[in-house]
Amino acid sequence: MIKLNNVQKIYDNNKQRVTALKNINLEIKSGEIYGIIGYSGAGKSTLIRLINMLENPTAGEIWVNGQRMDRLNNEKLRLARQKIGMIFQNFNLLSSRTVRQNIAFPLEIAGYPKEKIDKRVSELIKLVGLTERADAYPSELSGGQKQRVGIARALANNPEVLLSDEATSALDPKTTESILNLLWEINRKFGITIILITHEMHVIKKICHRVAVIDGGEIVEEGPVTEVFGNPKKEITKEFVKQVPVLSGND
Amino acid sequence: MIKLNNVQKIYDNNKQRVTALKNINLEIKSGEIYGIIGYSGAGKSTLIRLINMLENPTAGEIWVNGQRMDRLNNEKLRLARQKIGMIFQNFNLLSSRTVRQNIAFPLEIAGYPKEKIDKRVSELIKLVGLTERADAYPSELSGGQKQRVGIARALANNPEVLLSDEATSALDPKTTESILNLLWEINRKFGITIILITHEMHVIKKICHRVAVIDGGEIVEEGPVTEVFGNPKKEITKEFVKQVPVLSGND
Amino acid sequence: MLLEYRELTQLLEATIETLYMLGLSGLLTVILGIPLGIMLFLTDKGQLLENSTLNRIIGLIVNVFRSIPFIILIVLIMPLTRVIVGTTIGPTAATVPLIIGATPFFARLVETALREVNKGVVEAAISMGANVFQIIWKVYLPEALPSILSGITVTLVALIGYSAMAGVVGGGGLGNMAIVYGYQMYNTPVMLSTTFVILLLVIFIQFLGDFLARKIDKK
Amino acid sequence: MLLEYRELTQLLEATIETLYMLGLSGLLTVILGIPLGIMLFLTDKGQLLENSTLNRIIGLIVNVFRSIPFIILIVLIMPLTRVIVGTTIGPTAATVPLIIGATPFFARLVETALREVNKGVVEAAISMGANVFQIIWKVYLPEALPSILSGITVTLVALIGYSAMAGVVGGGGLGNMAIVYGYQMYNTPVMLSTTFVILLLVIFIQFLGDFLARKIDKK
Amino acid sequence: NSSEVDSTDENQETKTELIKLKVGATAIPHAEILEEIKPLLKEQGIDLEIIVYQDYVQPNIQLAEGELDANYFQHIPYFESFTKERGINNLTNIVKVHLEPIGIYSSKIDDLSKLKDGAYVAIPNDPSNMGRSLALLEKAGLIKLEEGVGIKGTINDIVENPKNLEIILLDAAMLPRSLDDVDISVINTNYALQANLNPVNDSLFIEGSDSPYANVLTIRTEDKEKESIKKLAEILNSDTVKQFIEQKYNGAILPAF
Ligand SMILES: Nc1ncnc2c1ncn2[C@@H]1O[C@H](COP(=O)(O)OP(=O)(O)OP(=O)(O)O)[C@@H](O)[C@H]1O
Ligand SMILES: Nc1ncnc2c1ncn2[C@@H]1O[C@H](COP(=O)(O)OP(=O)(O)OP(=O)(O)O)[C@@H](O)[C@H]1O
Ligand SMILES: [Mg+2]
Ligand SMILES: [Mg+2]
Repeated sequence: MIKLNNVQKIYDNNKQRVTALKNINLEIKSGEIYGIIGYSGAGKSTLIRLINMLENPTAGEIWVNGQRMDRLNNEKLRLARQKIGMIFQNFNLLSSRTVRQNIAFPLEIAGYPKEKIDKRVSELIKLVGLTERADAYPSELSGGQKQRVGIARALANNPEVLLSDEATSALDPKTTESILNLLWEINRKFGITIILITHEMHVIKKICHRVAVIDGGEIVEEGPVTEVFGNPKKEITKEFVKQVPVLSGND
Repeated sequence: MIKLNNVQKIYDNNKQRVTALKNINLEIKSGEIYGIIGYSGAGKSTLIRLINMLENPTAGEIWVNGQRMDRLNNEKLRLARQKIGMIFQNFNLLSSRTVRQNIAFPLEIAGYPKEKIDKRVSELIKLVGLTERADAYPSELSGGQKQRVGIARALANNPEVLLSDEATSALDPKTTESILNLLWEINRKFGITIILITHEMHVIKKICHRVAVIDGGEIVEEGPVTEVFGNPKKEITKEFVKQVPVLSGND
Repeated sequence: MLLEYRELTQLLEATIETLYMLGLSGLLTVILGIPLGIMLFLTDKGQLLENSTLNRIIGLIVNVFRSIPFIILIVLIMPLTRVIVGTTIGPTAATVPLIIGATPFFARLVETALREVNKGVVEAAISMGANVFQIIWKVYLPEALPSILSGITVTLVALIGYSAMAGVVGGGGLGNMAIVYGYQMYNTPVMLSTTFVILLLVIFIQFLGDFLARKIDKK
Repeated sequence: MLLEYRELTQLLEATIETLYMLGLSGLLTVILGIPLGIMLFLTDKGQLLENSTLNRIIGLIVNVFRSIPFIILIVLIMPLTRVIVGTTIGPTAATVPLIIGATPFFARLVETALREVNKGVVEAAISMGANVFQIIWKVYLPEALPSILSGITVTLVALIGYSAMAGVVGGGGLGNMAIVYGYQMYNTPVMLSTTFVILLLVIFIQFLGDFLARKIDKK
Repeated sequence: NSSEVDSTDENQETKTELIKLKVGATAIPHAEILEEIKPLLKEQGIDLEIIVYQDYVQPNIQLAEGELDANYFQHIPYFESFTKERGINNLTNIVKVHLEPIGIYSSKIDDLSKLKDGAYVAIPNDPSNMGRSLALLEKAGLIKLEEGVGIKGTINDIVENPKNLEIILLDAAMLPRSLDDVDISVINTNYALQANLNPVNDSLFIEGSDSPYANVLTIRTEDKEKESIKKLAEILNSDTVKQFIEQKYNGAILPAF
């Protein structure tokens, strides 16, 4: 489904060259929930932004659904992107639109009729528990509420792939739990592929099939969660696993 | 040190009235690390924004360090604020300043001489592990890097009170750990009072002395962490404590 | 400040002429300036339709029309004016150079407004597979609307100023009345009263612009 | 497009006059317009120095000076010009009405630019106990700088346009040369060559403005 | 009193079909004079529309191109050089109406002989008045222009300037307003009058009645025989107009017929 071959990403702005990713090789199967962990600045966000081509790779190939993303023309890329939902680390909500209108946004873009949009939006608002704040603008929302709008928006158009960049970081445990359940359910029911960056190991534990550990722009360890977490090889992976005392018992 | 008497906060923007906080009574002692937990939208951010008067209370009294904050004149309020550091949920870094310059900002405001600023800033940059990115602008940073700049900035001027709104939400476990150690150390060494909003129960467990649980704009449970977590009374508290399987063993 | 009856009716007439010129040229300036500003912005380096040749061409055209002194502009585009309006004198004819003079100016303000739109929000739209038209229509314009509105206000006020020169082609209006009957004829009451009416107009436009911009701003 | 030698030296002289008027009035417009724009913005509802009376007074003053047709403005402020410059004629004297005409305009652009500054960043500065001066100097201005720079560019170009009218008080300059020697005397080479020099000037200003704005923009 | 005239106009308009004449003019005195004869023309079945210009180029161009039926704003030398320069050959001027002598004024000196070396001299900046003013300065013996430049003279044509006069070009209407800033100004009579200067008493030097600068009514040559144009010309040279000019302008503007 998703395949990265020898992908490299260098940010170069005169002053400083930052090699955010070097030689990434990755394969994610359709219907998988794939976790990505790593230290702050390791290159996780960059990696998932490459998948829908929000960043251009400096080198390498990016395949999604049999299409070479970095070679598509604008029109085809656009259509490919309509099938990829994304939850941004910093929400990126339209400040001029209410909660309801923000969630409606991808549906408008995909050209759904008004009634269908209304119905789907109401459904999603309920799902993320924002019924009471449906007509508020982003500037009037709490951090977690914004994040939930971002989640609802990413799911609105029933994407085939969901890229989630710390989607639950601003959420309390209970809301996190319900969002995870939601993702898990969608994954089971519709076979949606999910790529998930998180700092919460229990999230990986709870819903991911496989996990990759990124360090300094490289994938240093990768595999099924049970394997990687159960028998971490690299120092960094051990470091992460250590933070999940729940692991030993709860799985 | 910090005392809130019958504080109420209503957001009223024609369309909708939101009662974010109702009848809050709270006392935090000097040198305490005070945790605040609650569901998304419960009123946590609003509460700490009242303490340094970024929001005006609709009713009630706010005391910090013996001063009635909501009655201070501009000048006195300004001076009082210089002793209160704040880490924002969404960072609020100056986009026109580099990491280094952002951290120097509160020191410039407090009027420190240049050399002293430079020294302190370098110290802080090292402390939060951003030495390599010291001259990058916020738009070139990863989420967690921005958050670390926010943390360093809040600590720069050696505040007496630190208000922290989900300061580690975008950080990986290891970095979180090191930041928590940092806060804990500062608290021990300098007796700084810390108010901490977090969704990670292990953070509360690890460094907080007392904790308050907010639900629907009210404090529903409050007390020493061991008490509240060890013997939660309200349903919501139980809900939260449930998410910390580490608790039973690790404390 | 005493006006004769004749001067009063003249003032009324001039007010109507100004409102007419302002309305027509303002409307068309906005209609033409927004797409022009969008093109200026979007073809720039690093933007959606990056195209340095096109950007330079549009930029040059815009700059050319901003460079020509207004009176000379009136003269130079007379053939065009005649084709469009059928005549080169009168208030309607005066709107053609007004529009051509104000559009590039307004386009620059639109460009500046669009530059301030949060890049993350545009990225979100891109990630959803929005086409360029949708991104303009559903992201850039609504998000920049408060600034664009301020730009419209500034442009309308500038148009009132330009329209004072419309007298050159018999466009009439308040500014022309102030200059010809007030300044050239040394009639201070006329000079002050016309200026006063212009002031009322400016205050009204500014008030409306501010009101709408504030109402629309949800940031 | 052939100019006589005499016309060439005149063109050079006019260019120098324009540069002089533009430099002087541009500088002072920026120096005066920024604080005025800041005051307009900060005294507005919900802002740091909220003060509706002051806001209305400043707004009124700004609007008054934007309302007066430029030639009338020249006449009305003659006493002031004489006090400041010592005479009411010549290029230096012409800068006084240029400044007074352009400052309110620029102040509105500054106001718009400041309105776009991220509120959260201002809040951060407030929470650190910054005083109003520091917030202006260290937050509003640097954060709005790219937009303010665009505003300066637009204002300078507008000033070139206005300065064409400086001929009224013997200010000379390119615009005046284009009008008097080109348009009125029907000397097409003069008209085109002066317009061309103005165009070069506009392109240069725009290029510099864009370059700096882009360089400075770190968002 | 004009309001009364207006109201009777309206009554007539409903009765007879009026012939419309569009005449371009500058504000003073041309438009005023035309305004004065409007009712007279109406009696003759002509509806006069006066278009007031700030500018000296457009009235001729608009007339040549048929946007106007006549114009009344210029003197003969200007007309001639303008039409020659632009190759306009379908215009004629048919009647002289009035003469506005241009004069030298000062608020600093009372005699031209007291003019200091390097003194400031302000003259109008529009080409027609500029040339005329320079000619006047030459006539007053202050400067010398290149042979034969006539009305087309600009400051570039000054060949001798014994007193090193500093010539400053100002908008014609600005000249009286800036008298205090210069030593002498060359001011058109209309502006002098409006600024409460008396051309007869206050001028240091003024054009004589031999001035060639009579203001004329200009039309397209093909309309020469048109009834309405003839009537307009006739009335412009009538006693009514003569009296009006003499009374209203007090000798500063002279009838030229
Ligand atoms: N400016 C505002 N106008 C209107 N309502 C607001 C505004 N700011 C916050 N609110 C509302 O007040 C309530 C409390 O918000 P607050 O930001 O304090 O929540 P929180 O506990 O910090 O939540 P989170 O964990 O999601 O950050 C929310 O329902 C929010 O929508
Ligand atoms: N536009 C940019 N210009 C320069 N460097 C950048 C840019 N964007 C990101 N970087 C750098 O690239 C590296 C990887 O960034 P990335 O955002 O992928 O990290 P991350 O793994 O998502 O971190 P976090 O967990 O903190 O969000 C970081 O060092 C960051 O500073
Ligand atoms: Mg990231
Ligand atoms: Mg919050």
